[in-house]
Amino acid sequence: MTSLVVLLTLPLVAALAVLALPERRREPLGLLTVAIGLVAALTLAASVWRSGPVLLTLGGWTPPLGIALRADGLAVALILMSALVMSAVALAARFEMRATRVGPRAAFGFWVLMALLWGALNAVYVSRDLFNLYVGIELLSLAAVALVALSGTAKALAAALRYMIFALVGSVLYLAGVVLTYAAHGVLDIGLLAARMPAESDALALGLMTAGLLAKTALFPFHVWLPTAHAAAPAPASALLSALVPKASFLILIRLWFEAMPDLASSAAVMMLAVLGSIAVIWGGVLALVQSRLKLIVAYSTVAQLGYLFLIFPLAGGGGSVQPWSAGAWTGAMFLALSHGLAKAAMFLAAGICIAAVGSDRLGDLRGLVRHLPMTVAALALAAITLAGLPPSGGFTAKYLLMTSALAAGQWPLALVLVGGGLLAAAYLYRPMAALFAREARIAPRPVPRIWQAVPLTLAASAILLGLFSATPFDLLQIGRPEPAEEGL
Amino acid sequence: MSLALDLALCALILGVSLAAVAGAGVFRAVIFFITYGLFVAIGWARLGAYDVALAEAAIGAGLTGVLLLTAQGRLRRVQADRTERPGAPLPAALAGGAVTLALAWAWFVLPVPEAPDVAQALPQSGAGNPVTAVLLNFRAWDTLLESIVLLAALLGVWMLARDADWDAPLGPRYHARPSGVLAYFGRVLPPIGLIFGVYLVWAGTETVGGAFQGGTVLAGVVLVAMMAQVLPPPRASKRLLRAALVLGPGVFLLSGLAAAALGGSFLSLSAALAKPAILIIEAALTVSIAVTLALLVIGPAEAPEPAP
Amino acid sequence: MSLTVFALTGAALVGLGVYGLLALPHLLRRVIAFNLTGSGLFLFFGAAGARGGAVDPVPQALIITGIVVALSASALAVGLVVALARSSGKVVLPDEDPAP
Amino acid sequence: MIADLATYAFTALGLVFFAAGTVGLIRFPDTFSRLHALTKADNLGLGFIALGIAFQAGTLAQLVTLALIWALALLAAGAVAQLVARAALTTSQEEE
Amino acid sequence: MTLWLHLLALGLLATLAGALWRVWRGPSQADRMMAAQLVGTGGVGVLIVLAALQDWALLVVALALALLSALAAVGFVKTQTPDGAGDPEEQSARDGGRYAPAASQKDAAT
Repeated sequence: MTSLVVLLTLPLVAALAVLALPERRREPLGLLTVAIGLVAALTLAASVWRSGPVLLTLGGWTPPLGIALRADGLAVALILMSALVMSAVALAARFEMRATRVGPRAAFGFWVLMALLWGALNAVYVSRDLFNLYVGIELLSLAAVALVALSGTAKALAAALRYMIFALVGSVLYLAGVVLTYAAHGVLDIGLLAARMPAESDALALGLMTAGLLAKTALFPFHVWLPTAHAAAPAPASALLSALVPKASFLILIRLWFEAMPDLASSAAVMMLAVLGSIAVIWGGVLALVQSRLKLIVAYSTVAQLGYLFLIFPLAGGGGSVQPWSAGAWTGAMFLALSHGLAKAAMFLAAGICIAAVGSDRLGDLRGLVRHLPMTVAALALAAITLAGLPPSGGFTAKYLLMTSALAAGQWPLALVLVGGGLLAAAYLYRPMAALFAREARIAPRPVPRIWQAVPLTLAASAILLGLFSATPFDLLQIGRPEPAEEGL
Repeated sequence: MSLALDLALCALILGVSLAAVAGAGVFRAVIFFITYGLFVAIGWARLGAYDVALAEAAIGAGLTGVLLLTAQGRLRRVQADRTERPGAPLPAALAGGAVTLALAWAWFVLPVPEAPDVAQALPQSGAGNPVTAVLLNFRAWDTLLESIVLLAALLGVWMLARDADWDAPLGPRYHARPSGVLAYFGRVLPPIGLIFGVYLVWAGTETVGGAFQGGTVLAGVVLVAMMAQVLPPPRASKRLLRAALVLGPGVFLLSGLAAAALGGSFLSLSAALAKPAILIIEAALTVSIAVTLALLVIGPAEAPEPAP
Repeated sequence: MSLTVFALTGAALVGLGVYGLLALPHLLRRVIAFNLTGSGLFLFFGAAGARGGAVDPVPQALIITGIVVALSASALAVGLVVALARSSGKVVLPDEDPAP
Repeated sequence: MIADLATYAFTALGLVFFAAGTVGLIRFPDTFSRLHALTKADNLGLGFIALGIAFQAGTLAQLVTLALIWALALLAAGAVAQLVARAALTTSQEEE
Repeated sequence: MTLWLHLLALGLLATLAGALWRVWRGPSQADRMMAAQLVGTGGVGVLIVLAALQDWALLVVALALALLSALAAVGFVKTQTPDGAGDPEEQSARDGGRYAPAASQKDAAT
């Protein structure tokens, strides 16, 4: 429980401290914060592993009056993944800022916004209160929009504004659902909602909340803001935005559909989500295929990868009915969220290294970089293996689980999407790889410190390790898993 | 009779909002939005939600209005391209209409649920005003995060400064004739506002008022003082300013952590200490909210414009 | 009856705001539309919270939190609009262009 | 009873002033005469309404608050009218 | 009395609707701003009436509104000056030319 409180408050305290303390304390403070956060995340994971979900009623007031938090296996897995990504980003940001000579404005802003983003993520992962989740994702969205605008170019500002508009529409729709839920039931707690008397307006409330969260998760057709926004941010910020931010709103969707109102998941509704996800997989992949800049390819790949996550809805809970394959699909999607987070952060950090080395991320300018930056290229290659779902990566485990459950469920179109998405990913990731491994180099790169290069490599390697040692995370994800998917194993 | 009043009020609210959305010209839209905030505040008064009426009067009719007005002035000054591309009216109208119809339908089928029993827990909360008890005690985590949201927005606004301007004072360089009406107004209003803001916080634990309302009123008079050149624009790097920004969330966080360290739950307030604790937290929050809101409206650091 | 009037007004405001948020090209007007949506939603919520005879304080507290959050978002959005106008001279978003 | 009568009389007077101000605002031909009509009317209108309502007030605090509201409105309206009039004088007003 | 207060509030709202017509028509920005100011004052009046009708606590809301009603107008006159930060009185006091007073020159020098 102590570690949970630490994880909730540490990033916020760090943000306040960076604001209040003089500049020279900033970097040591940032690194100390991520170190403590990593330790706290491991402690919390160990505690959940040993003795089940950790509960916390804030202020000692139980719902419906107060707000309850609950760290289950899924929340803890995301917390741990976020702490890893945050640590990597903090390390890489130090080098990045020196290499790109970031001014005092952006350097200051980055540390504060990163801490705020982290605080928001941890708050969302464990919250059980629909309105508290609203405040959490608002904090997340504002920090994320500010990170997109950090570079200050007209392009970045336009991208940030487009993101902002989608975020505003999303928060209004989500809030409308929350309002209807409270107006009908007088409770906001997810656990209490699961035990509610169903009301006629519940389907509308769930629909509004879902629509809002889809806009924030950038599911097709709400994806248009994502690629430009993620590509416009500085590379460490892009890593946070792509790897972590969409996972928060996706997690709320999971909480709503599987825990708060599982009885409302009609087969048509869950199929709709899966169809949108499938289109996102294909469309994001096709658009990634035609990009000529590394960061845009990686950003469009996020659109595609987020699409996979939505296959969970028909496979793991359609109509609230429990099927033998539910557990596999559920765990598979969560594995995908985790391994995508690690691999995508690695890719953006590696892209940042490439930009620092050759001053551009155009594929043509990256030619032959493998000889100068072997570690970075290795990181990109390992991350690509995960994203394409090739063995032995975490992405492979995820897709394997999803595939077997899709076939068991007789949903062969979804299985086709999984195969097609994998092929597309292999195709769009082949192009940067081909450029990086080219024989001739176009630009003589500047040297990049090896420690910096080791950061994305570590992240990408951990995405592979997630596949090699999948038993432990697999079991961790089962702790406190919502009922409908539980009995199928 | 009472219904006629509410009908007239709602007709005005709808008319004004329609004018703000559909009327040509941004300035007109902004002015209609300012009057909109006022009518909605009256609406909250009619609904018996006095704390919300106060918040809406201070924020909706006051701060948001001046935020939009100054922004509109800035846009005109940089002579931004005003060509208005047609949007996507039909799909947008369909979406808007669908949302309205859905909510209207929901209103008639919503059951009346049993609300959480605030009254029963109120004696242990340390506040006589149930809204304050919910904000500062029962749902303190929301309020803490909300004060951080304000800070995140301010950080985001600060990041919009140009790199060369980062060390410059925040916002435009407001000036006024030292003996003029504006300067006089800027000197007379702040003391009254200060007393009223402090009163709102003090009284807010028992009756209408609270940290957010008090902070907003204070932010309003700070803005008037800055525009009247009574208060100089601060630099973002100023230590005192930074301290004022983190004071509220900091005190809130530390008191929550102290409760956890002393064996309670995170953010818990023991019934004996709750009243003074809420007052201290609210006082600290008010300072931070006032400064944050005023600086949000003032905008990012700007080098002074060269004299024309 | 009065509550119904306020609730329906709120519902209409939400729809009007959603329309404005999607259809109006001028970015400052979109911010205004967002604020209309938010406050319409709160009006609906407030009316719903007043149905049980006594006014439920929880919606009031949530609404105050929501108003402050909406103001924060508006301030950042307005700042972005002004910054975009300063650096590109535009008050509308550049065309959607997903192609490379 | 007398207090009620005073309330009726003063508030009615206040309403008349508000109405007059609005009529002036609508009917007068140019910006400056509109400004002129308006500031007088709404200050007096609010003053009479506050005065009328004061006869219903029960405590001293309410009376003081009513007086303060009127004083603040007077101060704000006076300053604003002067400033807006000057602004209208010194800038070429574009139609918008 | 209750009936009269209701009528009074209704009457005030009706005059405010008239003022809104001027906000719509303009034609100058100053016209719209001043009409909005009248709406603000009228709104304070409505709240005072509602205070007597419903709950005297509403006087606090009316006070907040009266205190902040000038905020928007002050912001407006700022935007009407040449540099967007001035005071209309400065310009009528000087014969055009320089608007930047001593304070902002000092700032520019530092």
